[in-house]
This record gives sequence, structure tokens and C-alpha cells, in this order.
Amino acid sequence: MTRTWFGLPASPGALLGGLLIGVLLLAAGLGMVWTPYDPLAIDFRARLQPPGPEHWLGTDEFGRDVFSRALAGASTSVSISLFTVAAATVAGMLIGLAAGYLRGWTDRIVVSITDALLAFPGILLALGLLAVLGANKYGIILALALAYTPSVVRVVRSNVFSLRETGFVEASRVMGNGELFTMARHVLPNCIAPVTVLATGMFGWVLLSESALSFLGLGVPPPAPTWGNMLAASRPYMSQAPWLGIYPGLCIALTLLGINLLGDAVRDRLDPRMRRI
Amino acid sequence: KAAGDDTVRVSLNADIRSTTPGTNRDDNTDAVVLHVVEGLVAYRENGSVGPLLAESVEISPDGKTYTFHLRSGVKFHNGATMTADDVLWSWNRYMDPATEWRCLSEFDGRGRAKVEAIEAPDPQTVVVRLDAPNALFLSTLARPDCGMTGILHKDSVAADGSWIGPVGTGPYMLADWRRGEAITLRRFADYASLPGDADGFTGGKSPKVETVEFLVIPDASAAKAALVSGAIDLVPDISPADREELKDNPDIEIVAAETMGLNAILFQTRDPLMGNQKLRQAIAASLDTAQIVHAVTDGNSVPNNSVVPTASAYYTDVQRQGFTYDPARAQALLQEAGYAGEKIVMLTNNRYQSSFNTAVFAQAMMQAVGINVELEVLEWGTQLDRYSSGNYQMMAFPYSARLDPSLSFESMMGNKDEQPRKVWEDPEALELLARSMVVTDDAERQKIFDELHRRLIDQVPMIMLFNGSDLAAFNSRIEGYRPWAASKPRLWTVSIAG
Amino acid sequence: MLRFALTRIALAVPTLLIVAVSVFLLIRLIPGDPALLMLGDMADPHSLADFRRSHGLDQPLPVQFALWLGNLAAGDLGRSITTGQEVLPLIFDRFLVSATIVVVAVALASLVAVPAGMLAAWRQNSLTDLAVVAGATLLLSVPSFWLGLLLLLLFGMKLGWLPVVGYVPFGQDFGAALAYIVLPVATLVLVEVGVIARMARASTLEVLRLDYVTHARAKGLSELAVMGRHVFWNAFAPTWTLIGLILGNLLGGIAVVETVFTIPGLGRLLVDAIFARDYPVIQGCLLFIAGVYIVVNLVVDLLYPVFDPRVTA
Amino acid sequence: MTTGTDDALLSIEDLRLEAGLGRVIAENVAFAVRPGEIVAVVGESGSGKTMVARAVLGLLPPPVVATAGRIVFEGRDLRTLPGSAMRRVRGARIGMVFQEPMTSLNPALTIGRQLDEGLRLHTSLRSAERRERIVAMLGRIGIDDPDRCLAAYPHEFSGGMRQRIMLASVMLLKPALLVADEPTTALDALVQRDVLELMVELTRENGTSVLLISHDLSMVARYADRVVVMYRGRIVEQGATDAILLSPRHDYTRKLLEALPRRGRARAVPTAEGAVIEVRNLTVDYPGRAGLFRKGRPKRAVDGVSLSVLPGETVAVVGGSGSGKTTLGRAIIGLIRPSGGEILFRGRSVMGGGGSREYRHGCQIVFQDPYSSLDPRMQVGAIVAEPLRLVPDLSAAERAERVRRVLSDVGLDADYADRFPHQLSGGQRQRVAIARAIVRRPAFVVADEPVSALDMTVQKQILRLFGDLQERYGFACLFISHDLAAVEQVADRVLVMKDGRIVEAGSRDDVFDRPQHPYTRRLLSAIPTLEPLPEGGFRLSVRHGQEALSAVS
Ligand SMILES: Nc1ncnc2c1ncn2[C@@H]1O[C@H](COP(=O)(O)OP(=O)(O)OP(=O)(O)O)[C@@H](O)[C@H]1O
Ligand SMILES: Nc1ncnc2c1ncn2[C@@H]1O[C@H](COP(=O)(O)OP(=O)(O)OP(=O)(O)O)[C@@H](O)[C@H]1O
Ligand SMILES: [Mg+2]
Ligand SMILES: [Mg+2]
Repeated sequence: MTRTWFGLPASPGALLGGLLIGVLLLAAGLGMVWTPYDPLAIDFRARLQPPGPEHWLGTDEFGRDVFSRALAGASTSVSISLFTVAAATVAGMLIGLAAGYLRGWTDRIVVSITDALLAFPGILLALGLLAVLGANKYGIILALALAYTPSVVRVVRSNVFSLRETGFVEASRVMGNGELFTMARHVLPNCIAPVTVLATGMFGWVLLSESALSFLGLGVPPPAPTWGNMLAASRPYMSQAPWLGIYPGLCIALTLLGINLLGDAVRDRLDPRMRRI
Repeated sequence: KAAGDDTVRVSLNADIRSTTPGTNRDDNTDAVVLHVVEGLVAYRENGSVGPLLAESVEISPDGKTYTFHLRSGVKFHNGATMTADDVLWSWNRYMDPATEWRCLSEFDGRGRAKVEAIEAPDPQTVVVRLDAPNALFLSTLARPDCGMTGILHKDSVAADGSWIGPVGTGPYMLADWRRGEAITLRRFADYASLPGDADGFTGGKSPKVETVEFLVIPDASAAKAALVSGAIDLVPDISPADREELKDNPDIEIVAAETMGLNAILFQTRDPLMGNQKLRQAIAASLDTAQIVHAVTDGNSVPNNSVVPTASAYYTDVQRQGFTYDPARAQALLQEAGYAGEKIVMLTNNRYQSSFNTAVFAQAMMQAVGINVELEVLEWGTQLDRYSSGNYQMMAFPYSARLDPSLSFESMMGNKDEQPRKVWEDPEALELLARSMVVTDDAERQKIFDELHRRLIDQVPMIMLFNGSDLAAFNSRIEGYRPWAASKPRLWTVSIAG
Repeated sequence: MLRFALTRIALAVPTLLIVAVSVFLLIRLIPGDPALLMLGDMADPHSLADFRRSHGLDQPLPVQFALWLGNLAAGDLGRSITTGQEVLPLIFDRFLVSATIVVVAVALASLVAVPAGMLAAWRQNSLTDLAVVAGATLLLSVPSFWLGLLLLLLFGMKLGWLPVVGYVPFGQDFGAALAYIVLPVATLVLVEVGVIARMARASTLEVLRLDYVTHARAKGLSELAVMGRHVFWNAFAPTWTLIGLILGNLLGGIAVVETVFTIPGLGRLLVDAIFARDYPVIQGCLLFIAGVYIVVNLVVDLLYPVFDPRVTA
Repeated sequence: MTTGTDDALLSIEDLRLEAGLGRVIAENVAFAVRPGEIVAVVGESGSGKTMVARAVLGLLPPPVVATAGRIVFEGRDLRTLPGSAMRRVRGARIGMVFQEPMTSLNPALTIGRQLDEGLRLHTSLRSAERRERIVAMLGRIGIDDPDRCLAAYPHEFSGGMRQRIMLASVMLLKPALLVADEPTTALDALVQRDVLELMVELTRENGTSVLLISHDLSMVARYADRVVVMYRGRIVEQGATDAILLSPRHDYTRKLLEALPRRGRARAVPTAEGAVIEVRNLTVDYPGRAGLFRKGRPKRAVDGVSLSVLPGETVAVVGGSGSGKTTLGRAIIGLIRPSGGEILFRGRSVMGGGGSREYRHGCQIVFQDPYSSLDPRMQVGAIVAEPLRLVPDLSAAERAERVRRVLSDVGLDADYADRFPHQLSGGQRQRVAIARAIVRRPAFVVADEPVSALDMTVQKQILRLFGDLQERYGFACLFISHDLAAVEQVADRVLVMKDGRIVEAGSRDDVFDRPQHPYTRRLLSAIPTLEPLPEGGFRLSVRHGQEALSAVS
């Protein structure tokens, strides 16, 4: 077998997933530099216009162009998800490694805290942190990262525990390598595969959480658009101006679909059984 | 619902907090409880105070003694007849700190008034003596948030003083309260009504519907859906957006009324930047009030730059003179102010759509003249905290309804050293306000309010925008429902068609 | 088994303690004043002070914390600041409402999703498989409140088949209760079906690879018998863990769905309490939710050997 | 080629198997099984044995299909049989036993239910009668308490027991043909023999024919009447067992036979120097599973073992599964902390403080499972270079040179250096593991079952390589294995372990030719060996008579 590590198999699901995510990233990139209208520009005369040649996806209650907002929202939503996942992953890996490495009391404390966090509804965590940090993008990233870190810790920790027992970690010990070196050289890199799988899944959950937070009034504060707060804000107009909710909803659903499909492909790729064939 | 069903179902956006008047309450609690209990005096539709359980009130020339002559033949829900003893008993209960009456401090000398004595020379008369004249004594008694100082029968509390339930004199009796779900009221057959039409909380009340059910529906879309599907009959406060949607529905009727709330943009005049009066004037000139109000309320409310509500009896041509929208002048004022593009943060919240939308529109207009303003959207509890500590530069803020202009002014005026939440602390204006609270003559008071308005427009400690309106939507089988300035649904005016 | 349960419960104590301390501190870090929220902008400083005094909010934090912990040890969670109700019965009432909906929804979702996932695995790479996978992924990708609102618009308003909002307890009027929970349950079912079906499919695929399945076939068993007797129990074990996790998470309150359908559940109670800074209720809710989470996980683990006898509790 | 005859129970004609689009897995497969006969299919790993067996039952895994040929069983072509008719054949007429005893029983169902299942399906017996039969059968296969066994779950039994139960479940239905796909590879020598003996007995009793699949020629030679040799999807040779052993015609068959390990010359072991490793009275305990309020009872895995290994010498440790061999090796290398005794490296104690640097560098281990001992994310070059990291005064160039040298020593080309472990065959992986162990020129190497995971031909290469390397680098070796044939080939001295103790020790020739302890004798008799005959060909021989055989069954 050749080194096609991320050479994904040409399954239709993976292709579709890749396509969707490609389009998403493109849109997010585009949204950062260009949108047809200013996504924040208010137009008193053009409120709640249905989709048409002038405003492709219509306008919202402030007369803002929905298409521009969806584009601009893509970059916000994607960057929130990306940063959250990145933060949760990095923190989770470090803590999980420490717990798995130090064991004993450190481990017991880490387990108690992660259990407590897992048993804690995310909403309060989000509200608490948002209120302390100010309701903004960074607060949300931090709050959601805190909510998702325990899952990473758990996965990494249990992986470290089982990796410690594997032959190659023992082999490293027999070579006379120090524990820290062994952790860095052999344990850490081998945690990356399961964490990657977890991270792809998490990306989708974060996207959903962000919109659910907006729905409960705790999301990224308007007027900056995210798909979540666009969707949440569309609620009063659901039957009057359905396009307000349908497009951001569709964006979220399609992104999630893409991520899930891609995640499945990555998982298949990383499955040791698949690798052995 | 089946025809002939003698129940009106009304949505409430939150459960009531208790059934106790003036204690542990919020707007919804007041709305429900004031169907059950009544006070000696009550607000009329224009914000003036009229007698309710009292036949008449005499004020002594020195303004310190109030004599209430009680109406005869008024029955409590348990059948007992109301007498001066019941008034004394109720008053003493309110004045007991253990009751935790929210308006206790208004009458025990810590606040504006001190009631030195209360006595009942005969069963139909109650005399109250104050330490000093006070123009607001009756308005305070009538305040909905004080529970209208409602007169209760002593059966309302148990022997140990704990609350059982309101035994009042109102047109409806409390039948059932399923927490978090619904409150059921039943018609009081022996209700003794004043003559004439309903006028605010006073006037004629002739309950026609047997049962009133308040259903707790926190979500506005859900309430709308329930109304459309016929699950409920009345939503007292739909959003302007919903009006657009419902107005073509033949089964639904919508009625609007201006309220006495104050929707405003507040400035922190002690902020180094916002302390600059020219800058504030520039901001005022940059805002097209009419445009904002039209957009925020979907044309349902009228613009009002004055603290005196449009529905108030004191709202005159003077109050109609507001800020002028003039971007060029705004820019000139900015120059004069020496404003160099410093960042200004405007707070708003995501609970009250009108505050939020106001902020968004105002931001756009201010940016148009070159003011660098940023929005910070807070959770309501947090904004309230910032408001009360005075820790902000600008904020879009909704004051709840005060029915007397003195109280409206008082809500935003005061010394910031004593109360950081106060907005306007011009000493001369404060003087005027203090006078308006003592003077009982209407013309005199009007003059004071006019003067206050002129100063407000000049000093711009805040920008009043509109009072807001209550949009009630109801099933067309309901007749006689009228929203009014106090934002409190009144079901005693309602009947069911056919 | 008993020892196992006791051990787990003992281990949960520090977790609960951490929850208790962090909740207490966290909610007090959040700006916002219950007195102000309760009394509104009209309140004058005197009534605010009265209010704080009568609710013990004027005490120093350590004193408040010690008082709360002390009462907690005695099983008293205090009284709500906003309604004055006792917190424990309040939480319990609301929990019953949420739990009814969650349990019904998760049970229904499992009933649909597990067979669907197994069918898809059994017919791997067929059209059926594709349909199940695509459907599950799609359902997984729809925000629950959006789905809920769509259902509400369609069945409640457009078609008018079902009551749109509110809740009737089962004890009161069974038929009405049923009608009221159809939509919220359907929303949850649709969302969770996707998750469970994918898991069921994956674990069935795993089991289908194993020798004993081939062996069962080599005995001449029909496919139905193979799937039902040999594959189901083994594939269900990991799915069961997932279902347990979902239950544990949802029982903590389904704030979003409760908001959409106006259900007086635990999630809504918590969110409202947060908005009102109703400290005793927030503290009580969170401790309760953490406890429920721990208990559900314990029960799941205790039941696991039923599906997989290799694991002894 | 001899194909289906009229008297054949099963005859396969011209069978062709393909996976997906035209990848041929087997073609032109043709052989027959007559009633009562045991036919063995042998061949290297991946030659298609399993697929052919599965084709007989119509249970090919999804991408694999039979595209041509006939499988005639009792006069009917199974390939064209409809599903329902096929299901009546499965179990009732053809039974199948799989390789892995751990996974061929359903972990979630009791033994009773799994045994009953087939009977209920294929017979019309009442439940009491079925139970009676099952209990009788369980007794027959040597289960002490059959009634309790019915309610037990598979995980409560050892591997050997499970495989017997499997056999019982198949034989209950008295099938005409038993297909056994490597039924014993996962078991240790003693257990392996038990299970096979039982299988032969049961099939004899019922007159069942057997299609036995294996890659172990010596085992096949002992039980099979006829042998079919497969190589890369084709049959290269078939015939009576004796004939094939005596005169193997095909090259591959010959290679297979020659790959069998055999005893080397006894070496002169230098005795003058002191021991590299000396172990005195070593004891190792595993902590038992502890609860919250109680400490588990520790399990003693190694119990008072003493041994010494001289420089350049190979000392083998043999013994049944679970006898403590691995534990001993790991304790010596410092991976497990012993609970008692002493370990000396070059005369100095290494207990406490983890041992000196010299000891750490001087002692290496080759693990039992090469795959899991190689980091899947590192390339071969990096894996082999890693131990050199800690060697002082070694320039990068020297290091690279050392790696290149050692790779070529173990027979891996330089271009293997940038492959990942999963891109190597089992034998190549084992070479990498060995290279890594010796790259630092250790004085002492523990080899824990270095060949048990490999197939015969590869096994032979590795054993030979090991000998060569030892000659070249002169390290001492503790060779752990339960494979007596391999031990016989490489060991200078042999230690026999049982239940954590050494029951016999001596020179290789002494132990193999004059075993003292009964356990050693039993072990030796468990494995048949094929001895080359001077005139060419091979003969089956069983050591130390039948005395030990009967002692077990
Ligand atoms: N499910 C499958 N899909 C595709 N190819 C397969 C599958 N299973 C096995 N093969 C291929 O079929 C060929 C024959 O495999 P088979 O399992 O019959 O070998 P074997 O002779 O039994 O080997 P071993 O001794 O290792 O068990 C191999 O090349 C293998 O890679
Ligand atoms: N980590 C462990 N914890 C507890 N007991 C163990 C552990 N590892 C091994 N044992 C027990 O110690 C005994 C010796 O095990 P060991 O692995 O040394 O046997 P072995 O001779 O190498 O067997 P095999 O031939 O199967 O590899 C066995 O009874 C085993 O069950
Ligand atoms: Mg095979
Ligand atoms: Mg071993």
C-alpha cells in the first residue's frame, strides 16, 4: 500500500462531503473579503423583501441583504467552530495526556472535574462565561470549548491508558527512553487519530450549539451575522418571511451533512482494521 | 373552542410570581391580581387618579390630611361587606415589614411620604395623616406595582400571618393556579360596580365572562400559533412583526394603544466623552426619531421625545416639540464638540426587541454622520446591572410604565452620587421635579413639566424616542377588549360574541 | 454489583461537590442582581435593600455558601427568590415533565433507529443502506428548534391537527396529555433517531464481521434468526451506552424544545432562573441535573451486563 | 487431476472464486472428500484455503463470489441450491468449526441456548430430549458439570474449552461433513492436541468426513488421510498423506516440508566467563482486582525462579500457556517489578532504582507480537534508529550507517527504511523488531515467542536469521516459546516452566532426549514431528510414546 494517508476513498458520501465542505470554506473565505452588499447596512425602504434579482435571498427586518449576511456569517460560524474545536482539542489533549501520564491523584482530580463539567448543562456554562467575558465571539468560543474539552480529555485519557500498555510504548521504555520522551514521541501522535475523528464530529455539534445558544438569546450578539443568530432572529417572521430562516437553516444543515460525511470517511480511513487490509 | 363556552383564554408570557398584591410581583402578577383586588383609588386611562373603593377623597388645605369616604355595599369575595376596619387591617398589614410590601419605603418616611397616622372615625371613613404635603400620595397608592394598595379581607391570611390567597373585592375571584401553566379566575357575581364605562382601573366593571384563564406561554411564536389555532383567545402583547402577519387573518382582530413606558437612549453624563453636551446634541441631531420609531414599531407607535407619555393628560404642544433631525447640524456640532472619532459603546439587550432594534437603527444613523459607535448586546440582567451602577457610555433602555409624569421624570432624574442609576442630575431641574411632587394644582404642574421638557431637549441627558404601544390580538369572538396605557389586560370589559 | 454501585456513588461525591462549589461561584460571578431583576427599574434603593436582606443576599459570600451547604446536607435546597416556592419540589415537578417527554422520545427513537440501523448494516452498500445513512445524517444536521418550529407551523397551525403549546399532565387527562406531547416528542425523536441509527448501524457492521455470526449461519439459521438472536444483542450493547448518554444529557432539560412548545420542564426552569438570577433555583437545578446524569450513567452501566455478559458490574 | 468420483461425499470441480471485479482468489480448485475420510488442505497464508471452505457452505464474505465450477455434495450442486434448501444443508449435513475459539461463540447467549439452537432447527426432538442429548455431548467432550455449563456464558471458559464446545455444537447434529478451518492455531500445544484428538474421535464415532484446513504440515500428517496443497489460489498437489510426505513433487510442498524446524548441532558454549544475566529466586505477583474496601488477592505468576545465561548462549524457556514465561522475561528486562528475588547483570544487582544505564542499554527484548510493538506512525528507519538516540558520541552519519547495516543484516533492503509497519508483512515486521533490539549491540536479548505469529516458511527464515545474528554479534538470548520444534532448533539449554516454577532444566539434548519430569514428557509428546528420511521424504514421529497421550484424554 502506498502512503495515501488522506487519500480518501472515492465513495460518493466522501465526495459529497468534500464538495460541501469545499464550498463552505470557499464561501467563508469569500465572505471575509467580499459580499454583494454590506451585511450590516440597513435599508429602511427594503425591509423583508422576498428573494429576487436584486437581493438573491431576500432581505431581513432591517433591510439587510440575506445573501451577504449568509456569506459573512459563514466565516463567523466557521471560525467559531474551528477555534472552538481547536481550543477544546488542544486543551483536552494536554489535560488528557497529563492525567494519563501522571495518573494517581492528578488523574483522579481530572476525572472528577471532567465528570462535573460533563454533568453540567452547557447553557449555564455558556451564560456564565458570556456574562463574565462579555457576550462576543471569543466568549462563545471559550464557553463552548470549555463545554467540549471534557469529551476530548476522556478520549485522550483512555487512549493514553491503553497506549501505555501497548508493545511499542513498552519497547520505548526498554530502550531506556524517558517517560516524557515516550509520551511525546509515541503516545501523543497515536492519540491524534481518535481525536481527529472526535474533532470532526465536534465541529458539527459546535455549529448546532452556537445556533441553539442564539435561539436562547446567548449567541453571538447581533448585528454581526452568524447562521445561528440569523436563524434565531428569523423566528418571528417564520410564516411572513420564511426565507429568513430557511437559508441559514439550510446552510447549517448542509455544512453538518458535509462534516458528517467527511467525518465518516476519515473514520473509515483511520480505522485500524481498514488500515491493515 | 365550542360555541357557548364561557371561558376566555389569555396568554401570559411568564407565570405570575404570587397572588399577593404588591409583594413578590411583576407585571404579569399585577395584571392578574388586579382582577381580584382593588384599592381605594385607581388610575384612569389618562394617568390621573380617581376613586375606586372610595366614594370620594378630601384633601385638607395644608395637603397633609386625606379623608377617604368609602363606598357602601361593596362585598368581598367571601360575602363580607367592606368597612373601614378592613382598610385599616389591610394598611397595617402592608406597613408590617414582614409582609415585604414593595412600596413600604414610599410611606414609612424613608421615601417621599410618611404616614403618621391612619384612623377610622366611622365604618365608612378612613383618615390618613402625612407629615408633609405630597402631590404623589394618591398616585402612589394607586400604583399597580404596589398592588393598588388593594384592600383585603383578613381571611386572606392564616392565623400565623402566612398568605392563603387573595380575598378581595375585584370583579374576578381566583379559582386555581397551576404553577408554570395556568391561572383560572371566576366571575364574582356580587361585584359592586361603579357606574359608567371602564376607565383604566376604575370606572364601571361588569364582568360578563364566567371564566378567565391565563395560560403561561413564554414563547411569542408559540403564543401566536396558539391564537391562530384557536387554543387561546387573546394575546395582550404581540410584536409588530406578528401584526403584519395576523392582520389579514379574518378570525383575528388587532387593537393597539399607546402605553406609558419610556423607550430611550441614555447617556452617562459623567463619562469623559459623553459628558460633552455638544456631542450629545450632535447625536440627537443625527437621529431621525420618526424613522426609527416607524421602523422599530412598524408604525404602531408615535414618536415622542418627551418624558411625558403621549397618553398622559399632561402631554401638550410643548411636549410635541422634540429634537430636529439634521445630519449637517450634527456634523457641525461634532466639530464644535471636538469629537475625533473616539469609540463609543452603546449597550443594548436581547430580551426587548424594541431596545435592540432601536440600538441597531440608531447605530446606523450615528455612523452615517461619522460617530464611531459600537454595539454591545448584553443579557438583560447584565444590562440592568450596568444601568443601576451607571457603568456605561450609552444604552438603549426601556423604562416600565409610570402613570404620573412626576414619576416618569423621577425615574431618570436624581443625584448620581446617591443613586448611580440616575441619568439627569441638573440641580435646577431636580428642584423643579421636587416641586412637581408637592404642588397639587394641575396648571402649576403642567408648567413645571413644560420647563423640564425644554431643559431636557437642550441638555440631552437622554433621548426619549417613543412610549411604545400594546398590540392586542384576539379571536373575533371576543368583544369589548381594549388595551390601554398601563399595559395591563382588563378582562372585565370583555364578552363573548354569539 | 451492590459494591460496584456503592463505589460509583462514593466516587460521585467529589464530582457533586465540585459542581456545587463551581455553580455557587459561577452564578455569583455573573453580573446581575436578583433584587434588581425582581423589583424592576422602578424599585427604589430602600426596597432593594429590604429585598436583599430578606433573602439573605446581603450576607458575605462565605456565609451564604456555608448556609446553603448546611441546608443542603439537611436536604433543603432553599426557596426560589422569584416565586418563594421550595426548590426541591419545584425541581421535581418540572423534572417529571421533562422526563416524561425525554423518556418517551428516546424510547420511540430507539425503537425506530435500532432496527433501521441494523437493516442498513445488514444490507450494507444497498439502496436501503444509503437511504438510512443519508436520512440519519440529514436529521442529525437539523437544529432541533428549527425542526420543532417547522412541526409546530405544519401540524399546529397549517393543518391544525394538534395543540401547539402547553402541557397537560398525564394524571389529569390522558388523551389531552398525549395530544400535547406529540409534537415535542416528535421533534426529539427526529433529532435523536439520526444519532442512534448511525450508531446501531456501525456496531451492527462490527458484529456482522465476527465469526459467530458466520457460525450461526453455518448452523443453517435463517437470516431473521441470525440478526435477531445473534447480532441484535451484541450490536445493541454499544448502542445502549449511547442511548444512556443521550438520556443522561436530555434529562438535564431540553431547554430548546421546552421553549418552542412552552413546556414547563426542567430546562426551561433553569434558563428562566438564570435570567432572573434566582440563585437557589439555579444551584438546585444544576446539582439535581448533575445527580441525574450520574445516576443515569450508573444505571446504564449496571444494565450493561444484560446485553453483554462478559462485562460484570 | 483426480476429481469427483461417484463415491465422493463432497466433490469440488473447477471452482473459481473472485473478489469484486475479476480479482481471482482461487481457480481450478478440484478435489473430493469421501465418506469417513479426513482430507486436509494446507498452504501458506492467503492461499485461499478459507475461501474455498466457506464456498462449500455458501458463506463467502460479500465481495467474494464463486464464478465458476461445481460443489457437489450428496449428489446436489450446492452452488445452485436455493437459499432455503441450503440452510437445511448447513448445520444438519455440513458442520463448520472456525479458527478463533474466542469469537466463534456468541458472547451474549448462554452455551445452552447456542447448543440447542441447531437441534431445534434441524430435528423434531422435544426440549427435554434435546437437553438430554446436549448434556450427554457436553459430558462426552469432558465438561465436568454439564448442567452448570448450559447456563454459563462463553467468556467463562478457556480457549480450549470453548473450542471443544464449538465442536460439540457442530457434532450434536451428526453432520455428514465437518469443515474445520484451522481449529487449533490459537491454542497452545497441549490443548491443541486435546482438541484435535477429540475431533477425530467424534468424527470416527459418527462416520463424519472432515475437511481440515491448516498450514501446519506436521499436524496434518498426523491426522489426515489425504492432503491437498494450495499455493496462490491453485491446487499444486494432492494425494494420500504418506505419499506426499514421502515424495513431495511440487516445489512448494517441498519448501513447506523443509521449513520445518529441526535440531541444530549442539554448540560448544564458553563456560569460562561469568553469566550475563543471573536470576536468583525471582518471584512476581500480579495484583488482584481490588474493590473499594478490599485489596485483591495477588496472583503469583513467577514463583522462585533461578537461572543464569552465559554470554553467547541461548537459553530456552518452554511451558504451556499461562505458565509464566512472558512474565519471567519481562521481569528480567525490567518491565515488571518483581516482588522478590534478585536479578544480576554482569554480576551487579539491578534491583531498585531501575538498574544502571549499562543494564538498560545492554538488555533488549523482542516482543511476542511484532505488529503491536512497532509504533504505527513511525517509519522503519526511524524505529530502528530510535535506540541509538541514547548512545553517546554517535554522529548522525554514523547513526545512519548503523541503521543501514543492521537493516541489511536482518535482510531488509535500504528502501524499506521509509515504510510504515502496516506496509510490511508479518515476517518483515519481526525483522524490524529484531533489528531494533540488536542495533545497540546488546549483551542480552529476551525473545518472547518471536515466531509464533508467523507462518511456517517465514518462521523458518526468522529462526535462521536469529541464529546468524547471534553468531555475528554474540549476544546471549533468553528464548521464550511454547513451540518445542523451534526451541529444538535454536536452544543450547532448555528450562521447562509450569505454574510459575521451573520443573526441569538441562542441556537441549538432555531435555529432548531424556526428559525427567512427567510434564516435560507430556509436552514433548503433544507435538508430532516430521523427520526427514535419509532417502528423501519425511516420516511422522511422535516422541515418548503413548504413555503421556492417554494421561490427558
Ligand atoms: N472479504 C474479503 N474480501 C476480499 N478479499 C478477501 C476477503 N477475505 C479474504 N480475501 C483474500 O482472499 C485470499 C484468500 O484468503 P483466505 O482467507 O482464503 O486465505 P487462507 O489461505 O485461509 O489464509 P490464512 O492461512 O492466513 O488463513 C487472500 O488474498 C485474501 O486477501
Ligand atoms: N497483567 C496481568 N495481571 C494479572 N495477571 C496476569 C497479568 N499478565 C499475566 N497474568 C497471569 O500470570 C500468569 C502468567 O502469565 P504469562 O503471560 O507470563 O504466561 P505465558 O507463559 O507467557 O503464557 P503464554 O504462553 O500464553 O504467553 C497467567 O496465569 C496470567 O493469567
Ligand atoms: Mg484462513
Ligand atoms: Mg506469553
